[in-house]
This record gives sequence, C-alpha cells and structure tokens, in this order.
Amino acid sequence: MDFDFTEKEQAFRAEVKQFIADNLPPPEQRDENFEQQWHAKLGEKKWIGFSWPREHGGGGGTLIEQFILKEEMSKAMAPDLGSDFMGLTWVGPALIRHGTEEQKKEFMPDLLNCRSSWCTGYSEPDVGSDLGSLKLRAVRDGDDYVINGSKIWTTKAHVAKYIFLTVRTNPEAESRYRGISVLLTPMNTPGIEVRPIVNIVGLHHFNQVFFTDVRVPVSARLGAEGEGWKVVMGALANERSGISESTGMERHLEKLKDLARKSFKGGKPALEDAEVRRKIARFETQIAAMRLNGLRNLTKQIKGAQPSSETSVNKLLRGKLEIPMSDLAMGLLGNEATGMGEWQHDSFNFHGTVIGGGSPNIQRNIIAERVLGLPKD
Amino acid sequence: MDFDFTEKEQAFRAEVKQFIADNLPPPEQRDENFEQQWHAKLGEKKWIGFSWPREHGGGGGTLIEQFILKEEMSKAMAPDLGSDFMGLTWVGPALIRHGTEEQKKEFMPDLLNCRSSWCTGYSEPDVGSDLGSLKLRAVRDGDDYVINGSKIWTTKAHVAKYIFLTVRTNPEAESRYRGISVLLTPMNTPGIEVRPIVNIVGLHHFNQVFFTDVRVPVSARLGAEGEGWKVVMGALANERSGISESTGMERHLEKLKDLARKSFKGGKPALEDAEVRRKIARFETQIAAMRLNGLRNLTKQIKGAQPSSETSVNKLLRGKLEIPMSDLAMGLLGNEATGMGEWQHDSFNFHGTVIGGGSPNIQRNIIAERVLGLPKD
Amino acid sequence: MDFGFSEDQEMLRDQVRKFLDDQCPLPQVRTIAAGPQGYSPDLWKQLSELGWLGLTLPEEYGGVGLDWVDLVIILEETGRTLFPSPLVSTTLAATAINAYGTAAQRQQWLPGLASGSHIGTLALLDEIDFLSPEAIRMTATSSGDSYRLSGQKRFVQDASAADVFIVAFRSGAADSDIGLAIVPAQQSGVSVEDTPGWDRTKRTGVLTLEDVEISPDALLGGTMLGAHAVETLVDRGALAVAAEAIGVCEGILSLTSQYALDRKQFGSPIGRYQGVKHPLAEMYVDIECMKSLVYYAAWTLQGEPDEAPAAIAKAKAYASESVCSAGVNGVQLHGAIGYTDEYDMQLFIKRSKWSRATYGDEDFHYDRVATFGGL
Amino acid sequence: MDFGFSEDQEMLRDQVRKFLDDQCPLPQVRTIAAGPQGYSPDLWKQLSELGWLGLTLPEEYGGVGLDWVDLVIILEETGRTLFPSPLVSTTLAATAINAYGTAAQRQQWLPGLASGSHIGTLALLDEIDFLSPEAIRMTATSSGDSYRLSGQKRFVQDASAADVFIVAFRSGAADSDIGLAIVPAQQSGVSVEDTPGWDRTKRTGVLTLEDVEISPDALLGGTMLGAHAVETLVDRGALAVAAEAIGVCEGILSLTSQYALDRKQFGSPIGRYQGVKHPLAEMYVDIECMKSLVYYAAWTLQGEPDEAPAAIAKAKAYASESVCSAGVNGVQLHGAIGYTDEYDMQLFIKRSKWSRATYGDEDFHYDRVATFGGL
Repeated sequence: MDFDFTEKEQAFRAEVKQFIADNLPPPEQRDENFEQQWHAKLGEKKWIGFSWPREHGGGGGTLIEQFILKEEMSKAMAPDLGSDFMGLTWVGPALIRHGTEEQKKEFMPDLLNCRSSWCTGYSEPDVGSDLGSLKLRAVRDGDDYVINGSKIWTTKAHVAKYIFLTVRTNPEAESRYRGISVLLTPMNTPGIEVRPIVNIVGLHHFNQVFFTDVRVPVSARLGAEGEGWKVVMGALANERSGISESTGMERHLEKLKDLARKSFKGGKPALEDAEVRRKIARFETQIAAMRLNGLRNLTKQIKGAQPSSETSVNKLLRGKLEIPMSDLAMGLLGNEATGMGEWQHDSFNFHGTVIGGGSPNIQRNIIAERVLGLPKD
Repeated sequence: MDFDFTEKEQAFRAEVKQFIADNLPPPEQRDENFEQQWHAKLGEKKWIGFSWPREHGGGGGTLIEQFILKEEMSKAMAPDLGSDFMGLTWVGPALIRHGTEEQKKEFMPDLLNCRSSWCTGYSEPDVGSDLGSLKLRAVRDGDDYVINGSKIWTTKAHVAKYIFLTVRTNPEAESRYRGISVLLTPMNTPGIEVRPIVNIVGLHHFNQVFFTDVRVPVSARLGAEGEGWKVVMGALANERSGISESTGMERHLEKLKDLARKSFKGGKPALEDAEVRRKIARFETQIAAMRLNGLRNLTKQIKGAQPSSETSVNKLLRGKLEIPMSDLAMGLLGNEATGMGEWQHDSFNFHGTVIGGGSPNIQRNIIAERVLGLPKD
Repeated sequence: MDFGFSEDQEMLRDQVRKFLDDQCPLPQVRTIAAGPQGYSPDLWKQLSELGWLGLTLPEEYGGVGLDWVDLVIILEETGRTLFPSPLVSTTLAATAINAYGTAAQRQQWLPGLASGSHIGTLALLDEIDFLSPEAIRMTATSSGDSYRLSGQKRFVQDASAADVFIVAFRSGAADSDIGLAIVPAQQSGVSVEDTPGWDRTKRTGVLTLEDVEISPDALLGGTMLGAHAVETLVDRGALAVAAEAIGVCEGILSLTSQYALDRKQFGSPIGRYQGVKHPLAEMYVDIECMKSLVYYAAWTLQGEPDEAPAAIAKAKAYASESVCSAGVNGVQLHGAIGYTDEYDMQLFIKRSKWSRATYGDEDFHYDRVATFGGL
Repeated sequence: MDFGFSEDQEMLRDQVRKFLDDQCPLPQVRTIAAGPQGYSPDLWKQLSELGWLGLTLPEEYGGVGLDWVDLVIILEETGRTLFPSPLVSTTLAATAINAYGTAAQRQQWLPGLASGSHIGTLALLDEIDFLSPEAIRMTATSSGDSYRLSGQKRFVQDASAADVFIVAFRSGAADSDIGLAIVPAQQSGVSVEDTPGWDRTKRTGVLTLEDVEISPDALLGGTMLGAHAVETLVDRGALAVAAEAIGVCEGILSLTSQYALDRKQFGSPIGRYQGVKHPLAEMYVDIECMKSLVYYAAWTLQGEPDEAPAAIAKAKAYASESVCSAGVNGVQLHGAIGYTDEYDMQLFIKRSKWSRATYGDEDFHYDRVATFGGL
C-alpha cells in the first residue's frame, strides 16, 4: 500500500499544473473564443482521449496519469477535457474496440479535434434506463435498417451531428440482452424528429427523438448484429473507478465552506454552530472516502481486475451527498434561498445529476444484487 | 375544534391527580407489597378495565377519561393499570364481545381483580406476525380439539396461567383469514411445553411453546369456529388511537433532557451544543405530534369512525424515535456508554419494543397499502 | 375536547376546494405565475366575495369573524393547489392592524383589506436576514410629532402587489423602541422592486423608503408597540406558511402516489417496491403530524395564547423539514420526468424551498422549541 | 501509487483469518467472554508465536518490524470475529514505549510486550471523560527526583489483565507539563477494578493510584512529553478501534445478508424486499468507505505523518457512525431473533456500541475534522 506517486507521475502532475498556469485564464476572463483555443492546446498535448492508445490518436496515458490530469483540471475549474463529452466517453472507446477501419477513419479524427458532437440514444419512454428492455425496432431491408419508434432523455440531440443509437434488430433473440445493435447515425437522416424537453430550471438539454421509417445503411452498424450489448458495456468499462465522482464534489465542498464562513445562523456566525460544523465535516469525510474509493478501484483495475459494480458505491455516495449539501447551503442562505443564485439553481439541478447516473435506489439494487447476492425484486 | 377538556373531564383529571397524591409513593419507596395494594385500590375505583361497560364489571369510563387516566398515571411513573397486561388488552375486550356467559363468569372477575395472568399465542416459527399465515393445527375429535405445532415469541408463557391461543381449525377455508379459531387454554394442559428464549439483555420474557397432542374442549373456543380472525381483530379495535404510544415517550424525553442538562460535549456543557439542542427539540416536536395525532384519532373514534390504520402512524413514529433518542443519550454518556445503566440497557432493549409492535417497515407497508392504495409487494 | 372539524368547517373546506379546483387548476396557476402581477385580479375579487380575505376580521369591518382554525382550512387548500395570490400577506397585514391598530386605523384600513380593494403585506426584515426583533435595524429619526424612515426592507412578500405595508422600525436600542408603521405604497419616497425567484407563485420584493414621513396616525396603535408585536406577527406568518405547507405536501403525495400507480416497470407499478412505497408512507406520516401540530397551534391562538409561540415553533419546524423532504422525494421518486418543466412536480419542489425558508426554517424554529422546552 | 495490499499482506490476512476461524469461532468467543479474565491465555500465547503482538515493534526487541497497515489487517479480522484479547491495549502500550521511551525503557519493556509475557495498556482518561489533554487532571506531586501520583483513571481497556499501565498525568497547568508514567500493576499503591459492561469481549476498568511513586526511570522518555504525546496515542487508539470496527461491520453484513437469503416470507427470501436490501447495500457502502479511510490513515503514519491526525479523525468519525448504524440495522433486519441472546447478532450490536464510543465518537472526531478542514 503506497499513496506516494512515482517520480514520473509527480513530474506529470507538475507538467499539468504548469500548463494550467500558462494557459488557463480565471473563469471571469474566459471569452467566447476561449474554449476553442483551449481545446486546440489540449489537442496538441494529446490530452483529449489521453488514455486511448497512441495508434488510435490517443495520448497513451496511464490510468493514474489520467486521474492526475482530471484532478488538476477540476481543481483549476477548467472546462471538460474536450468539447464532445458523449463522443469521448462512449463513442471513442467503442470505436477503438469494435469499429471497422472505415468507421475509425470517419469518426476518430473529429472526436480528438473537438469537431464532432455526439448524442447517445439509450433511454426509451416506458422503459427507463434498463438497456435490456429497449424496444426501438430496426428491421433489415436490403442494405439498410429501417427504424421506427422513439428515444427519450436524449441529451443534446438538438445540437448533435450524430447519435450513438441502440436499436433492437432481433426481437426473438434468446435473451433480451441479445438482439440489440448499435448504429452510428447522422442526426440529419430523413425521418428523425427532435422534440425538446425543457428541464426544471428552464434549460433545454433533453429531447425526445422520434424515428419514422428512418433508413440507416448496414455499414453504419458498430460491431456485429445483435451484439450491441457488448459494444455498449465495453465502452462503459473504459474507466470505472468512480474517481471522477469525487473531484467535482471536492470543488463543491470548498464552495460550501466559503458560504459557511460568511453566513450567519440564529444571528451568530454559522461556524459557531456545532451542527453546521459537523455536517460539513461529515461531507468532507464522505468525499475523502469517495476519492480513496476511486483510487482503490483504480489500483484494482490497473492490476487487471475486471471492473464491475465498484462505481455504484461512489455514484450512490454522490447521490446521497449532493442533495444534503444543497439543503445545508439553502439553510445557510436563509430567506435568500427564495431568490436566484448558484446554490438555489443547484438545489433543483442536482436532481438531474442524481437521477441521471441511475438513481440512488438503482445503485442500491445493483450493490445488493450483484455484490451481496441478494435476489432480484 | 376544541382542545379544552369539559368540566366533567377536568374534574376527573383532578380526581386522578388527587388519588395519585394520596396513594402513589415515589418509585424508591415502593416495596414488594406495593403493586398488590395499588392494584386493589385501582380495582375499588374501577380503574382496571376502566373503559369497559359497567355490566361487565368495567368502569364505564369514556375514551377521553381513559386517556386522562393513562396520561396522569404515566406522568406520575405509576405502574400499569392492572397486573395482567395481555389479559386486559386482548382477552377482556374479546370476552365482552364474543364470550359465552360461562366464559365471562369464569374469566372476567379474575381479570379485573388482578388474579389472572394471560399470554397470547399469535406468532409462529417461519410465519412471522401475519395472523393469516398461522399454521398451528387444531383437529376436531369428538368434543375436543387436538393441537399440534408451536408458537414462538410468546411473552410470559412461562408464568401465565392461560393462553389466548389462535389455531387453524380449517386449513381448507376459502380465505386464509378464515378457518382460524381462538381457544382459551390453561397452560397446565398436558402436552404443552415451554422453552425459554433469553433476550438480548439477558432477560427471560419470550418463549417458544410446543403443543403435542394437546386436547382442549370445544367449550373453550371463544366465538364461532373459523371466525377467530374477527375475534382477534375485534379485540384489537378496542382503542386504537395510538395515544398510548406517546405518553411513554414524553416520560422518556424528560429523562433525556435531564441527561443533557448534566452532560458535557467536547468539554463544554452539552446544552451549548446547537446540534444537541436541535435534536432534542426535534424529538419534542415529534412526540407532541404523536400526542396530538392520538387525540385526533380518539376524536374520530368517539364520533363513530371505524379505526383502521391510524395507529400505524404513531407506531412508526415511536419506532423511529426510540433508537435515535437512545443514540443521542449514548453519545452524551461518552465512554460511560460502554458501561451499565438505564440508557445503556435501553439502547439494546428498544429493539424489542420497536420490533414488537410490528417493525417500522411493516408499519410503512400498512400505510402505503391500506391508506395510499399502493400495490402489495 | 374535540380535535376535529365542525360541519361548518368541513363545508368551508369543500367550498374552498371546489372553487380552487374549478377556477384555478394547475394550468391556470402556470399562466398566472408566468404573468407580471403574480396573481389574478379577477380571482382576487372572487375571494373577497367568498369572504376569504376578511375571514378572521370582525364583522363590523366587513369581515366574517371566524378564527385561525378556519383560516388554516383555506390555506391547506391554497397550498395543495399552489394558488398564487396575496391572500396570506393581506391577512397578515390586516391581522396586524386589527390586533394593534387604533379604532381610527382599523376603521380606515380593515374594510378595504377585507373587501380586497386593498392588498397589504408585512415588511419586517432588514438587510440582516434574522427573524428576531433585535435584527430590526431600520431606525427612525424624529421630526416633531412624526418619524421619518429611510432604508430597505427585504423579503417583503407580494411587495409589488401591495398597496400598504406594515413596516417594522426602531427609534432606539431597546426592545420597547420597536414600532410598526402603516405605509401606503403611493406615499412619497416609497418604491418597490420585485426580487427574482424560482417559485413564481410566490412573489417577493424589496421595499425602499427614502425619507418617508410616518405621521402620528400612521404609527400603528399610535405608540411604539415593542418587540412582542413583531414576534407575534412573525408567529402568525410562520403558522400561515406551515398551514400552506401541509397542502403542498398533500399535493406532492397525491401526484407521486398516482405516478407510482401508473408507472410500470417490468410489468408492475413501481409503487410495489418498498424503495418507493416507504418514502411515500413517510410523507403521509409527516402530513398527519403537520396537521396535528398546525391545527393545535391555530387553536392556541384563541384557546391558550401563552402556548401559541411554542406550538407555532413546533408546527413550522416540522413543516419546514417535511416540506423540504417531500419536495426532494417527490422529484426523486418521479425520476427524470420529475425534473422537467412540463410535469407539475417542478412547481411543487419550487414551492417547497420557498415554504421551508419563509418565516423561519426548521433550525430557526427548533432553536426556539429547545428554549421554550427549558433547554 | 498503489492503493492495494501486497502479496505478503494478503497472506497475512489469510493466516489471521484461518487462525481466528479455527481457534476462536463465535461459540468460543462466548465462552471466553463469559469467563472472568475476558481472554484466553492459551490463545494469547499463540498470538505471540504468530508475531501479532510485536507486529509493529523493531526486530531487535522481538518484534516483526511491520507497520500499521499490516496491523490494520489483523484488527479487521479480530473485529470480524469479535476476538476477545488485550491485543489492542498491549499494542498501544508498546507503541507508546517504542515511540517515546528511552533506550533503557525500550529494552526493559518491549521484549516482554512482544512476547506476550507482559500485557500493557494505556490509562489516559480521568473522571472528566473528554479525550483532550486539557482534561487530564491527575496531578503529580514532586518528591526529589521522583513524582508521586494519586487518583483514578477510568475507562482503562483491559485493566484487569494488564501488567503495566502507561499513565497520563500533569505536573502543572501547561500543555508541556503533561507526562506519561510506566506503572507496573504490582507496584505498591496500584489497584484495579473491573467495570461491568454489556460487551464482555471488551473489558474496561478503573485504575486507582494511591501515592504511587514514579521514579525517574518510570517517567516515559525521562521527561515531560507534553500534550502531543497523549494526542498521538489517542489517535493510535482511534485508528485501532476504527480498524476493528470495519470487521465488526463486515461480520454484521455477512450475518444479516445470510439471514436475508435464508429467511422466507410468503415463499420468497426477505432479501428480495428493498426495505431489506437497501440498508444492506448502505452497509456495504459504509464498509468500503471505512476501509478506504482507515487504510489511508494507517499509511499516513509512515507516509505523510502531518496528515495523520486529520486522516484518523475522518476514519474514526466515519467508523463510529457506521458501526452504530450497522448494529441497529443488523438487529432490526433480523426482527425478533436478532433480539435474542442465543443468536449471534446480539454480540455484534453490543460491540458496535463499544466501538462507537471508545477513543472518541463521531461527534468528537467530526469536530476535529471541521477544525483540521479550516472551519
């Protein structure tokens, strides 16, 4: 057991810090051109797709280096590593494993150069987030699939150029996890219609996407027909330590501490209130545990263990932290809580992130069933 | 809406207070003869079975008067109203509704004079507390029932003279709630064996009771054959406001406040700790709500509403209060928590009362299914 | 002892419920909330005709002469339907004038407030957002018989709609130096700005006074009333918000239970799962407790006034805590749909945050419960 | 960076686990706990032979020269099986002497503690049960080169079993006036009384000193070590108890998960219900977090000593809170059987209360986390 980073890792951390010092302006000085310039610089460093193999245009970084990179970026309030979150998280890893040469040639360069924008089509109405239940039907017709049905909660579908689309190609497959295929589909394909879903804070991120006789060539299929489950799961398995759950929380904790330092409670400084202090200390402790959980999982993954349900622990912790942290902040704000501001916004917005990664109850089911071996309900 | 008690009720409260002042010594002065003398005096006042009709030897008290009586007795740390808790809670009300003249003559006088001691046979191994699932078989043989099987968690079976025994007389009944009968059975009947179950704090209250070819005459049956469910439910319905859940908690709260007043936390008086103060305030608020819930239910019952799941609310609240209250007390005790004493004892013992009345999860199911109409799991 | 509602009270509830369900269902609430005024003058007029506005005022001033137990019935229902109107604010302003005003002040203001031709509100809080009289910092300067007031009052409910403000101020450092002024919106030096907030069914604003004259007949009760008057009004506000919070929770429970019955997963309703049904059962328990505590607190106002502050503190503490968790659980149990603008759950969670904070959150009131309880 | 155990460490765990499962399963734990000594001298001898007693001591004193990460492995397992022995106490006493003792003191005491021929323990707490050096009130009187001590130390772990006590005292009011004395049990004026408690696998007692002489060579380190030494030892104690608490939670989780699989209701295991499976999932999450925090804290002792106090505070705070709720949920999920003497769950909940309180409960340590965190 050794929490010291190697000299190489420490050197890499120093490099990242120096890069940030040289290139990242504070948030208030970032203009509209900033992100593009920033991503160009990241691209030069090969820090977009940093952990992907070099032969696919990635940076060939280790998982630890990737963690260091992400941690430093998060501390510095840098934007995401790349503009196409869905593409980098889902499409790239799946392409590397399952893509044909043509597919790689078509999509990889744009992914790494921040010129792509992908959305992912998983959830469907009345089905929820269980991929095994997906119903969107694709019927083979010559060299095309013909698709009818709809996807929902499709983030950024209204701005994406492509959709990483899961469809059911064989409804009679022996298991409901077979018979699923993945199609790399341009969003401007005729028959695709996007209906916006405005969220609780009035923003448009989600969409419902309708497919009416949409024709997609067979050559757009990623992986073998009926093997879409493996394609999706393989992408999921890319980095599953849950370490990324904690970095955002650390940033959030610092903001909460700042708020507490300047707040009053019962007419006295909030930091004199034993309950406020202990609540924040509890958050700090849980977030420290999340970070260490992530590092333990990362170690296991580096040593070759197949990641399974480990991320559920940190996802659950995050879901259990965000709402109480926001409740405490709103309490510190007093009547200000009825106004507008970052904390007020978060107190609604957190519900999206808490539900988004699979609700706390889903994480609890996963842990109880897959780790503890309890029966399904 | 009127929380004022009537003049008659206020006069009754004054009478109870005066009686207590005249007759109840403080706990430390109560000797071994005290309970017997106390119960004799209660019997003279007709305060044992106080709400039962006068023609059955009861006191003819109203439900409000009964509440006043119980509340004052609890405040004064008086022992129970009568020595035979199970007999008075279950057997008496059932006898009044369903007993034959012979049965009433045989059992009622002893109940009211504290000469009886009943236990109740409901739970069975592998069945839990769901009466509809009970299996203990009674087969009719001439003028007798022959009983084989066992009951478990039978409180006081080792000292009781009689058992209020639920048996299955007809396993082929159309519903599992029919085919149950109640037999008023002497514990010295041949074939009954009692195995003690020692509890978590080393005390013997529970037992498993084994029945091997136990013969009970048909005349011992209370109510019609196969109608035991109604007999039990009728007894249950006697007073179901949940008001009695709160009186004990009020006493407990006062003790907790006393403990907090003399405790230290982080080297300072515990009452300077905002979290300790708020936790106790929250308990006080919840207990106030319990008392008022009880009074609201009592009002409904007096106005003729059939009591249903109302008691579940207070039972659940009690289950949710006892453990956190004990946790706070143990925290205030610091290292003393590892020793012996009332709070330490309670911190284990509460689990008995929390589970005893139906666990919090059972209460939640009852509320969700019977009140909110959600489907059974 | 009778802890139940009378037949008249049950009829009042039926009437209120029918009116709100017919006249202002949630689509209508959205329309009103999206508008600049935040209430419907047309519905406001109808409330006056129904007698809700002067419900607790004496009949001689156009009121109905009922008490706060009856008012609680109305507020539970306006909470359940998220009805947007300055009803609570106007009632609180009228309560202040009725309780502390001179005969002339009552005669001048109460009939208009009861008839709805005037909208009133309290303006108690200064920059320091602490609901204790000691936090009132707005200090008057004396000018002959009059006072002159400058400064800002924040978190003034329905500020933009109000015609008249009951403004707390002080003339000196002592508790007895606290007074309340009746300040008409059109008086010279008075201005109002709306404060943006997420719950558009409840409007809040900032009242700015620039050298506003408080003549002797604008000084409520004609004298400095002292800290106790402010505490009493804060208590009334807390009780009103707690009563509405009951309804908010009932709305959430009903919406979410129905969703749990309708929404199927693997072929059966999600309400089957204990992970769903247990939080809903807890919500029901909370509602029962809130009702008990709020009804009792409302009764104490007439029945046992010395008990009222402690009873109200308990009611608002419990209500703040419960409405907050009902909002959170309501959204969580809905999943993604609860997080959308088009589904009504979002209206309720927004109100839940408002209800928790307004007139003191759970910590503020639990601190009071501890003190009242001898700790 | 490698946040995993080495092969040697995994082998150590296997060895410990096998030994405890073979030599001291729960029926044997009950027998030992029912006895007057509270530990088995026979097993104690075997621990010494296995090297557990001197695990972290230098080899020159008969130790194994490993570190606290290795010790944590043993303690997780002794926690899981509720193994009753003065292992933690003896380790803490030896740690004190090894860290602060003079060469002569180390030579005199460590070989005996490593071989198990001596049992040691810390005696830090006075009447005032507060784990801060400022609460040490036992004050020495000077007598030539020596000190003389009178008074009582409470909550002394394994007091009756111990041959030697490390006693905290002060010679003046300053933090620097705090010292530690090595007091053999057989010294004149020393007496011990067992304190009854519910968890008989952990023994506690009161140490009474009546005018006991502390000669210069009995003064640990030959000097007044100051408050920091006491704080360091409290931290070690907290870490040891937190490490055992991991095992206690694992024991509860395994017992309760098995019960949830075995126990049928309406024909299917109760582990199917979310009301059962969700608390068990939470227990698993707590265990993972405890492990992360405890392993890291143990590593800081060598790897980043400045970080150790904050890391240990987090570990013990989380452990105290989790072990307490694991005990409660373990019993509750078992239902009535969890409340019986014959079922093993009762042993675990009793230990959980002990683990929560000993060397500081969650509030004590969260208060420290807040301070360390800049609040």
